[in-house]
Amino acid sequence: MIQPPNQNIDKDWFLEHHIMMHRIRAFEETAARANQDKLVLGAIHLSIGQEAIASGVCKNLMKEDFLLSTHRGHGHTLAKGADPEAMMLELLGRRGGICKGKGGSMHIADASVGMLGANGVVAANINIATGAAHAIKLKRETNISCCIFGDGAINRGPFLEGLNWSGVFNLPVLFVCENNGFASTTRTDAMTSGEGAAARARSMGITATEVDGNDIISVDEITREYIANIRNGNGPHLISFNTYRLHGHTASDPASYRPAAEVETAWKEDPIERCSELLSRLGISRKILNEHRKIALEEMERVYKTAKEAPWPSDDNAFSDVQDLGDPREGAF
Amino acid sequence: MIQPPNQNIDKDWFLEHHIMMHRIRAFEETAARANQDKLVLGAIHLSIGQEAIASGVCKNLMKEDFLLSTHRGHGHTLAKGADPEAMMLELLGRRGGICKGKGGSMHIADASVGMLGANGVVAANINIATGAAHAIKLKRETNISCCIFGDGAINRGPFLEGLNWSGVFNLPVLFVCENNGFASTTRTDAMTSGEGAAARARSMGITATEVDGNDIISVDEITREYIANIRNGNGPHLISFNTYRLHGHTASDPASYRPAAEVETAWKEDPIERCSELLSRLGISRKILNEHRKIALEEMERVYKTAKEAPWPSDDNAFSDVQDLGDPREGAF
Amino acid sequence: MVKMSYAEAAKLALAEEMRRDPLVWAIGEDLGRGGVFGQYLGLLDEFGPERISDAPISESAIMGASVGAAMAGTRPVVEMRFADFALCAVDELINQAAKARYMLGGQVKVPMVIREPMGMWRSSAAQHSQSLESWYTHIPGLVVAVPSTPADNRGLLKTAIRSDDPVVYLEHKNIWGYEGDVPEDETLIPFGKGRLEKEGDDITIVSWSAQMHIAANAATLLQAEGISAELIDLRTLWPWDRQMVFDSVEKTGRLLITHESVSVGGFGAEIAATVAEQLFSVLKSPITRCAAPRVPISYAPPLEAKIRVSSEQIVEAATKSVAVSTGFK
Amino acid sequence: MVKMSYAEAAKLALAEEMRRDPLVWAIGEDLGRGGVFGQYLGLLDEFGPERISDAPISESAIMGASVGAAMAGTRPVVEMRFADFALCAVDELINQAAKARYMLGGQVKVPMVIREPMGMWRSSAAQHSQSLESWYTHIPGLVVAVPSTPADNRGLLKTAIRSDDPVVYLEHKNIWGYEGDVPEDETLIPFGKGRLEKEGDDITIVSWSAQMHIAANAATLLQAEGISAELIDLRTLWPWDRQMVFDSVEKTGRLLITHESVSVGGFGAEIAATVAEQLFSVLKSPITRCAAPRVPISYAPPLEAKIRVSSEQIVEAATKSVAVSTGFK
Ligand SMILES: Cc1ncc(C[n+]2csc(CCOP(=O)(O)OP(=O)(O)O)c2C)c(N)n1
Ligand SMILES: Cc1ncc(C[n+]2csc(CCOP(=O)(O)OP(=O)(O)O)c2C)c(N)n1
Ligand SMILES: [Mg+2]
Ligand SMILES: [Mg+2]
Repeated sequence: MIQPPNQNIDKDWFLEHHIMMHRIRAFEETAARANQDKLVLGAIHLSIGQEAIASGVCKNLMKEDFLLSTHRGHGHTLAKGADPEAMMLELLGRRGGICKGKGGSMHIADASVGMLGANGVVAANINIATGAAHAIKLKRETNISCCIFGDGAINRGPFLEGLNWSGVFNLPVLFVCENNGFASTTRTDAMTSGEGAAARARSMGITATEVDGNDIISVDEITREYIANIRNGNGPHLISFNTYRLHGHTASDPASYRPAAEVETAWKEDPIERCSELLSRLGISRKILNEHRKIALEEMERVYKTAKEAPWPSDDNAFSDVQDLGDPREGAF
Repeated sequence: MIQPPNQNIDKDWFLEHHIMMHRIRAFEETAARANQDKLVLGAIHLSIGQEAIASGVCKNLMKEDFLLSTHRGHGHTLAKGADPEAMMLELLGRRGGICKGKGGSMHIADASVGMLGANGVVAANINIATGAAHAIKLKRETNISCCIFGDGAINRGPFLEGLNWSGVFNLPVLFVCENNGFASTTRTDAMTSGEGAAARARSMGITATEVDGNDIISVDEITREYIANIRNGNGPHLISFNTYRLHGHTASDPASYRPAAEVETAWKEDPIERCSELLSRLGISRKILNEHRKIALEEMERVYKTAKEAPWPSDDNAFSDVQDLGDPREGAF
Repeated sequence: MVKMSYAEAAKLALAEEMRRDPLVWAIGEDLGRGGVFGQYLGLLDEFGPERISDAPISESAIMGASVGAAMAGTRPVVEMRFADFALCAVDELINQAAKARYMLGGQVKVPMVIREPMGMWRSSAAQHSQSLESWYTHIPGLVVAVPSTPADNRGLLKTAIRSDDPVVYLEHKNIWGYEGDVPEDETLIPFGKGRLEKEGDDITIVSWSAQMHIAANAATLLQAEGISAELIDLRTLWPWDRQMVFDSVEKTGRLLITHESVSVGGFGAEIAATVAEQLFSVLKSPITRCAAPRVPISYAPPLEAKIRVSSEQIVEAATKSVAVSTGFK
Repeated sequence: MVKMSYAEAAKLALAEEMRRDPLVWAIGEDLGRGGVFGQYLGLLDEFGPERISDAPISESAIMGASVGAAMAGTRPVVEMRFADFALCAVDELINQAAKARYMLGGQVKVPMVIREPMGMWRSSAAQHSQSLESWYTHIPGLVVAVPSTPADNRGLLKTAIRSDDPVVYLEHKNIWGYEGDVPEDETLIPFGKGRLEKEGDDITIVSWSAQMHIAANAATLLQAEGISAELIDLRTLWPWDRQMVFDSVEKTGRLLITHESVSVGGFGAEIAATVAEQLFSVLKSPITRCAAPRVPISYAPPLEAKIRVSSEQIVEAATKSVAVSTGFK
């Protein structure tokens, strides 16, 4: 449900959210098109419908904060400040790709803005993010670590091990569960016993809550509150955001295993439209709001064009960044 | 605390518990001696102080029920009905050992009574026991599966994965946590965030409770109740038994990392003495009760003597039971 | 003979075995929908959700519960989705499944099949492309199958399901759609028997899985150059058909092994070492390995291409091998 | 030179590196008590519980959190307690630590040392005795160290800690107490440089880790029989000192590789295959491997003995190798 308009809300802040959500949406739509054009090389997972989480969480992170994400990580990466062109180049495996064409969508990262990687292994980043927080504590630094993962990830062991660890060492880490109802083609609740991420976190002594993840205000508020707590040394926190994966598991998945009506209903809770509605009630003109989408689409169109026209990376790249031992071909065949 | 005498208690039943607990204690003491005599080959982990759990749980299992245990599994194995002589032969690596000298203490098993193995890997048996329960369900059989593990095991991923799994598939499995305060030389609570096994289980939708594990009546009662529930198709349950590891982590560990006073206090809650006390209040003479210990010690003394005098297994045994492919040496060097 | 794809052949094998033995069941993520590669499509309808069972994303439990279910008398077919994800369940496979029978002195058996789709496929990069067959050959207690054709996939999967020991069953993702003739009757293919894909006199080429097809192409190219290569598809790496390889090398005097996985520590080394030891005096030229460099698998096609072993590389290496005349003979 | 044990040498190395670099820290179960083998004894007092940190029994988190902590600028030394338990954290090591630098196009490095005490030791049976060094050599991105002496343990551990890449550091449980001379100064030992343990002319023996001592004993026995063996301790398996091995085999014309781990798919095969390929015409007799049979490790001493590779076996194989005259030369 749309929140009642609240005149205390910082409009500029939410306008920025609105812009970011549109940029993410446009990036994803463009990536989907690139996928249809058969220019994306591996599987890509779109976050359409989940933009409020990416924007709401990441806007409350500082550049120095670490972010670890999932296979569905484009939105998080963009919201953390990465350059969409370098990202699109990576998806297309072209020169200038943010991982030099070695990673693709599932390993997208931008360490220069603290984004330490998507991950192709479900739940693997939970421990990695926890460890990054451990490093922060050891170094007596003031940044925090944030890990975003899906509702399917809570059934893997690392969820328990990482959360327990973060509690034992009282680490500055924010766990964010995107509870989008699905793990691949299976409904997550069919494979999950109990109440889900927040209940499990609490059982491990970790402050946790469940929030509407399609409401940018709620996302922003709870994240800000939890992050402040974490920065104050109050240890790890978890937020489980309820949302819905509006598209298929991958960009090629028609997701015909769910009723059209369900998806239609879910679209009514589109987080971007809800944010537009909110802002228009706060007096922002629809024209300005529509402009955001237009600008975002233009930006991503340019990005796509650049990426399409970019050359392949030099194939020597295959042999660099392996380890500090010189050319891995030497003596290796 | 000793329970008030209750005339409704089935004395014979608890006399059997008393006998079994003494047999376990005597087996462990004898194994400790064998260890001092340097006749035990690998590390052994004694369950002295935890006998009420072994006896209380296993007496409520049928022979057809599966049991999976830990590195600290002698008591469970005995209580499930294994022959102590074959077990002692195994600890000493002699001919006639229950695993033909291939396993030793950490892999002790007696499949003929449903005991499918101790395990050298902490928490590994949680999934294995869950899977045995899964097989029972698939085969529409009426037995159940029971898994005993330590409080340290709840920090490993398989604890989460196995419990969630058992809930999702509504499996007939009883999880038993021996909360003995230590994981090796470290206090478990220092490395555990939150309330422990039962809370974690409940967060995964699994009925769970915490019980005094040194009180044979409580152990017996709760186990009986839970097992009845499980047999009735009410899915997995977990019991966390509070107890104390009276000896070191291994039989060679003096456990000097804990204050003598703490251990002394813990001895006051010796489950066997508490059981004797109960039975004597119920009118069983101390003479009979003391006899139980004497008989048990004699039994294990005989067992030890036989084991000491037994020959080594034939070294050909090294090459059998690998897989159904003939002699593994053929073509394997 | 019936024409069908590698995926269909596997599905047929599984369906046949499930019909034959009610204790056979399959478990893995998204199996109800037919599996990630459609290799289970339609089986849910026939066998129901208990025997074609979805699983949580819990690789340790998928593997570990299957160990227990195998010990307790059923025959689980475990779907790991990608071989890479099986790395989330290595304790369960190596410390438990492979060793339980031995550690317990033969009191239990662990009849399970662990299906791990492996290999490079559509730019799936470093965490979705690995081939780790050599790891499994190193572990006592495991059988390792690496079928390359529809017929082999049917026949070996059936044997694997009937095996009383854990079988690591590595299907290659890139050949799910590969079509071939499959016998009408339920021919079982025993472990440890290679398949002579092509006879030849000048050099023996040994391969397996998808790489076999690249090797077959190389053999054709070599033929055009007047080099007659004998091509052996091992089909299983443990046990492996030493006799077939020995017989062939005795004839050709030359050996080239090619696999998609990393060369260093790969199973090619085992074959090379064995042949070098057993048939030393028969060899006319050094044994050659054509396998991947020791770098992670990349995403962009030109980079990926550098890591793949091509038919051309094999042709070049084989030609070089045949040209060498040691003068020993 | 100072005399100290293999365990003390490692402790010294760690302490030195922790003093030098405040970002070096160690994490593992029971480290505060000095580690299972006493290899951390006393370090807690000097460095405190944050830098000599206990861990929950959470192998995935021990490994995975260390990957994150390494990416975030610290240098974790990860104690896995037994190499076998590292099998509970294989995704974290193989899919994450080893590949992150590559997958992210060089944006991060993962400087961590993974200590895995390995090998047969006091009847510890199948789940506490494995040696899986060959697995790690097969994985791009990993360095693999297998020290056999106190001096090497100090020098290599220091190099490992300073490495910007993940190093699988395999100490052998059976030689913690082994004493030897260690240089007074902080000598770093580079990766990829073998150590010539003994010079000889008749046959080259290559080994590493605890097996090196068994091989050294064999070399002494061979000397008594008039056979002069050259013994190379590789010290690291990736990278490995091909040049030292090649030079030696060029001189002796014969090669025997011995390791404690299983022969099939072991690193001995890689060495044999490489030498057979590169130095084919130099070899006077077939390359021999003396390694473990493909069976799990047993508990009872007579069974365990069947699985260990003894000095006598090495002597027998080396004698046989030297006796062979191929007539090529
Ligand atoms: C360990 C592991 N198992 C399985 C997979 C295959 N897989 C990729 S995404 C996915 C579903 C993940 O669901 P969830 O965590 O809810 O994230 P979502 O896709 O909904 O964002 C699965 C099963 C994987 N990548 N890693
Ligand atoms: C995966 C794994 N990690 C570490 C160990 C080493 N280890 C053996 S027993 C033990 C302590 C286990 O504690 P707990 O589960 O509480 O059982 P208890 O010994 O108290 O009965 C540890 C850490 C192991 N065997 N397996
Ligand atoms: Mg989801
Ligand atoms: Mg305990």
